[in-house]
Amino acid sequence: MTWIPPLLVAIPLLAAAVIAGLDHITPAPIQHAIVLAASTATTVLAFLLLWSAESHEVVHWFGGWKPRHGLALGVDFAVGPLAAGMCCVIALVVTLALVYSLTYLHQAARLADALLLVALGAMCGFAMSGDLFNLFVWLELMGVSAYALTGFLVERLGPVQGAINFAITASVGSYLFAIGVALLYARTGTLNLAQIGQTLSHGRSGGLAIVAMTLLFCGFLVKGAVVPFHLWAADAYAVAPAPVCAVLGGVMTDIGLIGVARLYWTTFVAIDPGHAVGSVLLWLGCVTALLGGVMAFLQRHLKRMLAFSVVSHIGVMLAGIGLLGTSGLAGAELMFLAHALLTAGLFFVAGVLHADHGTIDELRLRGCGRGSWVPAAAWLAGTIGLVGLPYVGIYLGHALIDERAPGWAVAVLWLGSALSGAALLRAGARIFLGWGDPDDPLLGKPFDENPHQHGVVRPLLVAVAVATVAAGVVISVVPGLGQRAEYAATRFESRRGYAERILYGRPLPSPSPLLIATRHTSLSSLLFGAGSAVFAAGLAAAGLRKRKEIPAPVRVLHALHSGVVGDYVTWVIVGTTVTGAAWALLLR
Amino acid sequence: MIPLQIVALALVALGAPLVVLTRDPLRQALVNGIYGVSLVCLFVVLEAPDPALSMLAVSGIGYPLVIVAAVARVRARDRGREDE
Amino acid sequence: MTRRTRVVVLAPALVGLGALFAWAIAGLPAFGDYRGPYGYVLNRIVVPLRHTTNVVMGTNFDVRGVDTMGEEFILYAAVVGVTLLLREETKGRRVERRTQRLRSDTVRLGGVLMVAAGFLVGIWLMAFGYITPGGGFQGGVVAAGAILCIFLVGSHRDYRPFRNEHAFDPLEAVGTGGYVVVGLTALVSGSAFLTNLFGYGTTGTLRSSGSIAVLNWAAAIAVTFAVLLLFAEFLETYDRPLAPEDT
Amino acid sequence: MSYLPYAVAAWICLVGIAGIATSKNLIHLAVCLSVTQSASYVLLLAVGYVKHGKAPIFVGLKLGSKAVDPVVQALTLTDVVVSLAVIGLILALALDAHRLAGTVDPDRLHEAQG
Repeated sequence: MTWIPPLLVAIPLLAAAVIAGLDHITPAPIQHAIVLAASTATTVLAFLLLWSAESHEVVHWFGGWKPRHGLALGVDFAVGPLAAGMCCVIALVVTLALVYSLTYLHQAARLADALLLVALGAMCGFAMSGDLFNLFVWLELMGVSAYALTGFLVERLGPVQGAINFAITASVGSYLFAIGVALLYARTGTLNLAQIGQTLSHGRSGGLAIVAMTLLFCGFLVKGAVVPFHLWAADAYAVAPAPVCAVLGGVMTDIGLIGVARLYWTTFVAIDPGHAVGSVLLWLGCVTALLGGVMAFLQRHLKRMLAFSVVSHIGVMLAGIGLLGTSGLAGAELMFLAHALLTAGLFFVAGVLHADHGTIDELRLRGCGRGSWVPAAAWLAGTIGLVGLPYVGIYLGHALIDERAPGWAVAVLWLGSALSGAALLRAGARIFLGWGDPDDPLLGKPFDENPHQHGVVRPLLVAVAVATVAAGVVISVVPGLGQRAEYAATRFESRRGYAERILYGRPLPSPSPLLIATRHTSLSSLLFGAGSAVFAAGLAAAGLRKRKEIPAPVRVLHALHSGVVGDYVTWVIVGTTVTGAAWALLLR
Repeated sequence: MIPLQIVALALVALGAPLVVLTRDPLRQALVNGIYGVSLVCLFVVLEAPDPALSMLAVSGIGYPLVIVAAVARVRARDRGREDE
Repeated sequence: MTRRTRVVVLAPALVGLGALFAWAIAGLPAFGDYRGPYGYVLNRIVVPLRHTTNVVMGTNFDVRGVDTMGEEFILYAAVVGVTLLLREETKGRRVERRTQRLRSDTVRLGGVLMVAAGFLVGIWLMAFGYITPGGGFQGGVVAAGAILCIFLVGSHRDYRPFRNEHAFDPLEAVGTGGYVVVGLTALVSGSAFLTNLFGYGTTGTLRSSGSIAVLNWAAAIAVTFAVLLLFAEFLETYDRPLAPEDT
Repeated sequence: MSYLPYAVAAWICLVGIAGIATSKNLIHLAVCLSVTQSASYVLLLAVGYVKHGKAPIFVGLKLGSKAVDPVVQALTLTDVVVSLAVIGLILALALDAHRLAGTVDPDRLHEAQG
């Protein structure tokens, strides 16, 4: 099955080239058929890859340049169950988004489809790559397609500004990443992750490796929208068309985190005997979860609210990765599955609302959704899934993260989920039930809206939204998924096993048969999950009431998200310096 | 380290702030072109003819064309707005 | 933040980043003291294994060929993106157009000569890329620049036949997609993706290097038309009539 | 002295970032971005340089003689293409912003915030 990994990249990219190249020549139905066939084929192959990666790492050396005497020559894709699972979700979400965009996007829609396919190929490549510079190439490729997709609606300033902020901030991040690549290459003389890890594990590395790690991780964290690198995310996700948002918010943001985990467990674990790297990641994760939740609560624009909810869940996942243990990583993985589907589904519902009413402003939509029961149910289900009610949606992932996290972190992370869930519940109550005051200065000023969508096939949009949300809601109760996630995490964490497999082709010990049962969680997680749901409901109810005065801290928070790209770049540099200094102190 | 390399490095080190400090975009396009040439020189003395050629192509043809076209567009529209 | 606050926040952060850089640099091997092994190994094996004399191109199109595939698609995605983003700017470009004729035949002749010379240099760079310095990207940019010279020294009308994305889009797709197709061919024949399949030929001649040559040409086509389309999009925005004075 | 090239790369990077953060014009900013990126070219090529080494092109150069690292040169080539792609996109966005807001000053675009 070593032939599958390159196909996950080659099929979507080739299809993208064909689509854009034949834009003026072939009729639209044929174009649609090519697009959907390519993304469906990619999805099917991803699942096939997941199945075959179960017992051993699937390794593909491009050009047949296999390592000689443990020396990597070419570029490899090394796929374990975790990477394969990522590819499955990515391909699934992109396919759903492409189906959704069939009738949702009109002008220049083929170009958008081509860019979505390019993004799909790039994300799969990123998830599978075992080569440092190759990661940079896929990172840039998904960036370039994402910047253009964000600015898709060029008739409005909002999308253009969102795309500008995204493009510039993310580019600065990836140039820092490139410098990190050069530094690490100078130290180790190789670009293969397994071999870099081998080299770093011998001898002292000193400041060079720590600084290189800082630059590489911060490059990923910019893409991953972690505080304080997250500022571009809300601007970008608020303005892109709904299917594009589903891909960017659902899967592309999380890609940055998988980069962090991959780099840590293949290379930097070698310079981190005391696991000190993790505490900084845990802190960043907690701050991100909390700030994302608070900011989500302060929004009236649904997609902007969802963007901040993405930020808050990114924080939880980063904290899970930062625990540097099996259950934390498995939890992050399960959260990714549920969060990707639920977030994409909620963006789809927001797209339906926009198609119905021409606005996605919570206050303007007040009461507009009365009677549309199917979108209402999808919104409610998605929200509950994101709050983490026991055994619904993200709960299982969250609970696995709890197992190893210190008590204060558990509380903070649940609070973050509850806050963003409260925001979504409040919006749902206002829109679909017409509750609450029609105005609230706490939520800031109204936004310029994207133009009204015409000619959409509403049942199709609703069906895609419902299917996506439904798939996300059941993640926590799929029998055997929890055990498989833990097994995937164990495989992912074994630096030696990975290096032996990649560089010398040695097989891994075959896994013991995995249970097919629902993974049970601790009592405290159950309490936290239920508590978070109750708290979110209460907060949502409180949030429906209008406030007369805006508290000063809220004003500061609104002011920090200034929409000015110079500020964003400044915060990226501040964040890089501070995390670098923290790691310098901890690891030296 | 041979003297030529030091000279090329010095040119690059001086060129970068000059590009950044030139606030007028059209003039900056010109300064950036000169900076590009200094990078080309550096690449040549670092025994990297391939990157030097591609830098030459990009900074001699690529950047100037897109930058000048963008600046011209912006200025033309500014003039148009003033006239109205 | 006001600009002043931003500078106040940024300055210490930049100093800190500089300190981090300094710390990293202190751990680097001294300049000129490259230790390898990756580069040394490739310098040893690529020429005998692939019969290409330019190891950089051998690395780009063979050993790390998949990076270059990604790179072609970055350019491709940028062109698609620019077309997407400038669609409002270039709207109605075929409706009205300034037609200014060239004033002198000498300028025209000079222009044609320049175009021809540039184009030849571009082709030469592409053709010998895997033997001497050069290659698909550099040649492509130069060739595209030469074709655009027709616009710069000539009139829009002379340039117009070249500006037809209905012809350029497929050509660019042929180059970019062709790269993937070469890779897939190897995969279908049972080898790894992008395996060098064709005969390697005699070292130092145009018929050496196997699929490196093919990929080099695919990249050359892709880059030429990508750059041409990119420039054309920008020049079209300039070309579009704007204010009353223009129309 | 043997660390001069690395220091120059770091200097370019910092200067470019300062330019990006304080820029008043998106076109100017895009160029600053390309300056920042040029730091990575300089660093890559400096890191792969071998004293008294020749370019890794074996025409008239005996196989096995001292040559500089070809890998960093291949990486630099890819990097240069990336920079052209990104600058093209940002300039296109700048033109859109100018059409819609009448300015290319990033500080004066006030649509997305809060």
